[in-house]
Amino acid sequence: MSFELLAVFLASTIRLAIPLLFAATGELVSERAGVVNMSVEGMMLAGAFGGAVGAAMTGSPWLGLVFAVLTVLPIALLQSVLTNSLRANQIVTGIGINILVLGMTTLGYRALFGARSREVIPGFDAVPVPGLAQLPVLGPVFTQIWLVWLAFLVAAAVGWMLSRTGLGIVLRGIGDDPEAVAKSGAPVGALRHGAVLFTGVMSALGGAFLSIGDIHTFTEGMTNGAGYLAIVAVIFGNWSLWRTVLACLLFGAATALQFQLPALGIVVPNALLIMLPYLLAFLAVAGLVGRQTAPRALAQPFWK
Amino acid sequence: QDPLTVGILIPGSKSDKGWMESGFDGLTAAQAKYGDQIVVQMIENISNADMEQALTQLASQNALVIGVGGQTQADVLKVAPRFPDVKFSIVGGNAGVEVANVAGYDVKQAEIAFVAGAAAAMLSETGAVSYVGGLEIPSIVNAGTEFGNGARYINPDIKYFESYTGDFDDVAKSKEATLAAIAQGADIHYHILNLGLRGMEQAAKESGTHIIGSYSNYCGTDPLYLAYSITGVGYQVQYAIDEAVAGTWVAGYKPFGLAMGADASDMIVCDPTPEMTEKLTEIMEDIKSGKITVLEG
Amino acid sequence: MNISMSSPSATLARIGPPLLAVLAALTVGLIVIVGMGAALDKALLAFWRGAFGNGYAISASLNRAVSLALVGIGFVIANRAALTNVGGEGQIAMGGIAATALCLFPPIAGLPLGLAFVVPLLGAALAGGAWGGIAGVLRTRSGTNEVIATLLLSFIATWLLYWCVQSEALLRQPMTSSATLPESLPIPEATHVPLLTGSYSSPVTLGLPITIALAAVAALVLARSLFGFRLSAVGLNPVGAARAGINVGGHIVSALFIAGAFGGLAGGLMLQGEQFSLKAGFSSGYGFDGLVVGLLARNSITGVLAGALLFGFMRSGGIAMEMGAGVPSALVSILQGLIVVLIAGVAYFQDRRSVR
Amino acid sequence: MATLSAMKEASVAPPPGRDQPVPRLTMSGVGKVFGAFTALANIDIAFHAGEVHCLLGENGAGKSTLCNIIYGLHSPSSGAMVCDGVSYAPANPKAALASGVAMVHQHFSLIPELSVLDNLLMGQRFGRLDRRGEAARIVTLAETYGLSLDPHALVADLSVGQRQRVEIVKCLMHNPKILILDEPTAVLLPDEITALLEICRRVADSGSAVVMVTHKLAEIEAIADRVTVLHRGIVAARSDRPAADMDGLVRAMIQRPDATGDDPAGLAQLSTRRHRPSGKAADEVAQLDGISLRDELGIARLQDVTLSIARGEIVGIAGVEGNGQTELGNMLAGLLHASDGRWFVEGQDLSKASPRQITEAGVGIVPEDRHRVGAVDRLSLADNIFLNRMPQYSRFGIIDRRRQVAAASTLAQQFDVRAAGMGVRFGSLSGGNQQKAVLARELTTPNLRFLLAAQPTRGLDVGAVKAVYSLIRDAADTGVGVLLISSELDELLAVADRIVVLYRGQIVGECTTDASNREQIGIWMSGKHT
Ligand SMILES: Nc1ncnc2c1ncn2[C@@H]1O[C@H](COP(=O)(O)OP(=O)(O)OP(=O)(O)O)[C@@H](O)[C@H]1O
Ligand SMILES: Nc1ncnc2c1ncn2[C@@H]1O[C@H](COP(=O)(O)OP(=O)(O)OP(=O)(O)O)[C@@H](O)[C@H]1O
Ligand SMILES: [Mg+2]
Ligand SMILES: [Mg+2]
Repeated sequence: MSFELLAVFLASTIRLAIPLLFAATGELVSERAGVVNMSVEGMMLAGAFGGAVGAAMTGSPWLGLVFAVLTVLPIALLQSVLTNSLRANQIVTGIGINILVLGMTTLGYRALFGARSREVIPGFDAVPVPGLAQLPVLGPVFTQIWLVWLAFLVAAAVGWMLSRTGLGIVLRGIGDDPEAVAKSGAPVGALRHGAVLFTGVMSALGGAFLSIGDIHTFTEGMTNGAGYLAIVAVIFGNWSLWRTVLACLLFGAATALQFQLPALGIVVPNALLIMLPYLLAFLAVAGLVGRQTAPRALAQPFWK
Repeated sequence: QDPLTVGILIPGSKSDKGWMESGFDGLTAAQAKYGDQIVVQMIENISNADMEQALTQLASQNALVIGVGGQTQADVLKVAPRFPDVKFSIVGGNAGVEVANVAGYDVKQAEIAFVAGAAAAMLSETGAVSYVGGLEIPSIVNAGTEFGNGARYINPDIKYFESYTGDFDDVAKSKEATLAAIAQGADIHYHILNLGLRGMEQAAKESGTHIIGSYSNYCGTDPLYLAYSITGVGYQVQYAIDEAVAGTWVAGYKPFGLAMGADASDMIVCDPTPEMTEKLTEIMEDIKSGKITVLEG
Repeated sequence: MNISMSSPSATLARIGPPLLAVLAALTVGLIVIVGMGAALDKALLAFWRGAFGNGYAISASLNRAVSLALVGIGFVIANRAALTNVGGEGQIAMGGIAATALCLFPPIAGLPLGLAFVVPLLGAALAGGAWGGIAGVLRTRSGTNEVIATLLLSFIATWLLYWCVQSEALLRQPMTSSATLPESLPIPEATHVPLLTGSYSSPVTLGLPITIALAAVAALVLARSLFGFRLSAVGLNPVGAARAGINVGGHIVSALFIAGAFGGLAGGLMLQGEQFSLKAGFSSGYGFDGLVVGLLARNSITGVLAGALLFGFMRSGGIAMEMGAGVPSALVSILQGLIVVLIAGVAYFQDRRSVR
Repeated sequence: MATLSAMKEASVAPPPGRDQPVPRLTMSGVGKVFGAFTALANIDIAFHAGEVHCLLGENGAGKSTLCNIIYGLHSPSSGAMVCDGVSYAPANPKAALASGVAMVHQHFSLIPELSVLDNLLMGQRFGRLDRRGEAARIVTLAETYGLSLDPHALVADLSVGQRQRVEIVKCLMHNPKILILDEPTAVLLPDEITALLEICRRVADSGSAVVMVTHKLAEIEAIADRVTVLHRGIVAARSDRPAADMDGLVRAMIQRPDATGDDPAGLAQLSTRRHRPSGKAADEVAQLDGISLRDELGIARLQDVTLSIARGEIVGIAGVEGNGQTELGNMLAGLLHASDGRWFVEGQDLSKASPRQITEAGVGIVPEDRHRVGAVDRLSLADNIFLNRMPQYSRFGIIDRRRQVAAASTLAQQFDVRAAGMGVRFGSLSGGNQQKAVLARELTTPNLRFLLAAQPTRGLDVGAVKAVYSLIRDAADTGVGVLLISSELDELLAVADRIVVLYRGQIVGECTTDASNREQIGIWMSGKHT
């Protein structure tokens, strides 16, 4: 692999990993608090859609981003009320929301963009990081849209929050034993709601990254399983933040390899590369790679 | 006289900037041409398991049913015998269609890909060109191969990169595939993609490279595009309707390609030099005459 | 499960909420149709015609309902042991792969007495069952959450299928011309699941009676059999069940195996009854829709059948509505999603009493 | 128990306000209704500054419910509370903590996955934590009460006693005016109990009110300034001089509806047995041979337990709870396997047998945990009566409901299980009827030769207790060997033929059921023989 190619590969890995990273960071917080959001896929799609609509309507990707979050919040709220207030089955409601959002965005896209599909949607542009982007080989890696750096920043902040703050302790406690935390006086229900809403915001950013960050367009069902992959990254990351970040990067690399390997003349079935993340995660939960320790109360409703 | 009833099945999204949209454009053109002489029913975005039912419903209410894309072929062949009075046209159909009421129109994308390759080689400033295909299936792979052959026909030393994203509609992957080629010097990109094209556009825009479009005319409207090939998907839709309205519709396999004229298959460079035009015309003639042989597809 | 739950008012309490949810969702559907500016009467007429207009429409809906019902029945059976099988999509895919491989294995097509289509169907069920069973084994061996395992296995199977149709070494048809799509060879006629009517104008396959029979068996097994009783015990209290001499691990594996086998059979029927060649995207989301049907049914097999019919006909109607009235069939997704969300939500009011 | 009694005298200064009590918290007319069930009715009670106030009462009397109301976990259905002169109605534990009420729960509320420090800081503040500073502060606080703890240890790695210390420190961090401890000693070793009581005294001496729930009279004697006895949700007795009033308190606590005299349950009748086991070796039904068992953390729960039970003999296992009884019961039920040693019934080695094989060998099991092990609450009574014997009522895999319900109904009658019908949920039966149903199943185990009954009368009223023991004794009279595990020494003395005492997983003593052995048994149980 030549150095240029390596740099492109790294840059590509990062770009493909960022939507996952946003969503997985959000989902990690929620799962540490004991709530699985299968709806990450739907929330990302809604974020991509909201971002595109907002940017197209206002002409500003910044407002698009705001729009993305505003679009997803009601969906996250729905998920949260269903799982945390009504204690509905988390898996099933998540899948239901995904079906719902796919239908709504498809319909909405046709209603709003149908006639003018060629219009370019305003989006964020890549900006070189002063200094770093001039590096000889790795330069291209540091020419990215700012959302990329935000993703890493938020991930770091979440890592700090989980390990170093009182909020982090309580969230982790809720994921293991919500009853015990409730006895300590912390508002378990409110915190679980908050965790799901946070997942919503992060998924919105991940989705918006796809539509108005990486590519300035929206296509029907454009997340194409990225939300599920984010959940898989959390599982493969063994519910630890830095491992989840690594998992996202690894999954990004597996996808990026699909375009690097042909250039190197290496033949690996595409299907295998696409399957790789799921396969790795499966081997991990099967106990064949290390020991998995999911939060004890994961996916269990909390009855006060 | 009763209007002709036309049912059209577009398996993907009719606004995909690619094959499907091109087919839809053909339909729109025919509607403009015939006004209320034709009545159209359309359905898009159909999954594999629902295709047969959609075709059956179209066939039961229309005199002419058009399937836009080879992926409809298997189901058309299944449905057609049940509706002997309905005419079926498959846009992007292939040899081997031998049902009495089915016509298969072969788009011959490889031919024009060869010409596109030649154009790309002439337009390239870096001596490197690239191609991104969706599914890694023969017709798409053959088009890629011929694009490379065409480029080498002009410049034997040209660097050529091709890759396949496994999905005509995946924008992120086609962007990354294009960026990988750009990193190795490619400055002109050709493609057989649908929605995925938007990813390629984004990559080209970010890197200041250019695209040869493969379905629609972008000359003058989008500086990213230096040229485009006419693949004739829309033309075939129109062709099917024309023939049916005129009462001259016939079943069977029909190759389109360069031999059917400029509406079916052509290569347009937006700002050509006279030499370019001359060379491209020469190549197209040579393909028609068999002096240059290209792969099927 | 609860013997005392059979009075008319109890029955109403059971089916009332799902019914209301469906009605509410349909109302939203009407509002959307009007909101999109389509003519309501035209849209409804198209919907009606598409769903019930002719023998073909009905048959296609029934065939689709068969696939959904099978996945749904499997879901309910696993759910009896308190297991959530979300891997229907992958189990369908594995069934499709196995059925294709067997149908294309020359000696099979030559089998007499209908075995030519029965053997691949059994193979499909077995393959789907194995795929579900893996999750069961993991659950008993290392306590792996079956939701996570079946979901991951589902993705793996989906891409395995993609691989199978992409690689000539596997199931892809030989690439004789540029026309060869990435799909398997068409399966031989002898391996097709026979049509009940004998005519492709109303192509209901033998899958329908098979499914009805299996549904009856499943209902009987769940309500009256020793096995069903043990599944309940395992689901309600694994420790108590173990003390009572019930092989808890064995029942968990069996429950997920059976759920998978139903999914696999659905895959076999989809391949041998309708599609006839294996393609990427073969399962078409029926695994998730079937899971939803299973959920809607709230553990009743009759409910599964009702839900499967509802979804089966709804999609047919949706396709027709798009053609006839220009209302995108994505509306059907919206309705399905709404129904799931509403039903999962109202479940709270039904379950509140029975928890703790 | 000597240490416990000594401690009371050691408490130097009389609690402040002993003469003019300063009420920290008063409850008046407090009641709590769960659905149709009245857990507490019209409770009037005051907790004073400087006192250790014990709540006494049998299982289900409503003690925990009372504590939970004070701590804001339940809201009372009726009545009012006043805390330090102001009306007090905490909406949740946070509000209770803010008013100076802290509680150590009957079931620990620590999260084993987290460190001691994280558990202690849980829910206190959401912002950034100064871990080092907090740790130092906590160690200092703990030391002022004579407690030592390692703030960085993982709770999962701590012993039960250490965990409880963490719970207490967690309360002390709030500097509580009222400290509630719900059965804090149930799981402690004797030394740990002594230490705990000392802490309670210190907290009280600092001016707080300590409310402690317990079943253990020795503890009351040692520590209580005042006692309130709850019985079935009402105050049954109070005392300001508990040590002197002990007999009356006990009577109030265990009064059964048909209570008479010193033997309220009338168990004495049961001890006159028609057949006494011969005690010959040839008559052995079951043997435990050098059984040792470690839990998943590798901690020894049973050590070299060797025991044999003869035909018709009832062997009682006495011991403070948590000394290996649960593990012994689960092992005999086939839910755990011994790490060492073997056990036999009629010579058949069952050490590695599955629950089903154990049942087939003629072993009946009445488990300690009825809801988790003995039954499936959400199945019907009929299903639970035949939980392990459904094949008898099925043909070709299909259950013959009519035959099953008929048979269940016969058995229910025979064992006096009272229920609205065979189809009612097992979980909706009262405790006594649930237990009789389990006995009906286990005592009719085909070819029954050995019966394990673990805590068979827990939570039962007197009528039910008597019925259960009659059933067990009748079984023994037909030649079944019985191993009876109970924490009720009186019941063991009345029903068993022989008593062995389990202490820290080991058999530390064995004697007959002669009443004169009671003191010796107490010494063995307390581990003071060493
Ligand atoms: N949330 C609840 N819902 C219904 N009934 C309850 C609830 N909590 C307690 N009860 C019932 O209230 C009664 C009193 O329970 P409580 O836990 O206060 O007893 P306790 O005196 O603490 O007994 P133990 O010594 O076993 O701890 C019991 O019959 C119990 O079953
Ligand atoms: N945790 C609980 N949740 C709901 N209901 C409960 C709970 N605990 C007890 N009950 C109900 O309260 C009633 C009394 O229960 P309990 O077990 O205390 O019976 P009991 O009066 O002690 O009977 P018995 O004398 O047979 O032991 C039962 O009918 C039961 O349905
Ligand atoms: Mg209690
Ligand atoms: Mg009771």
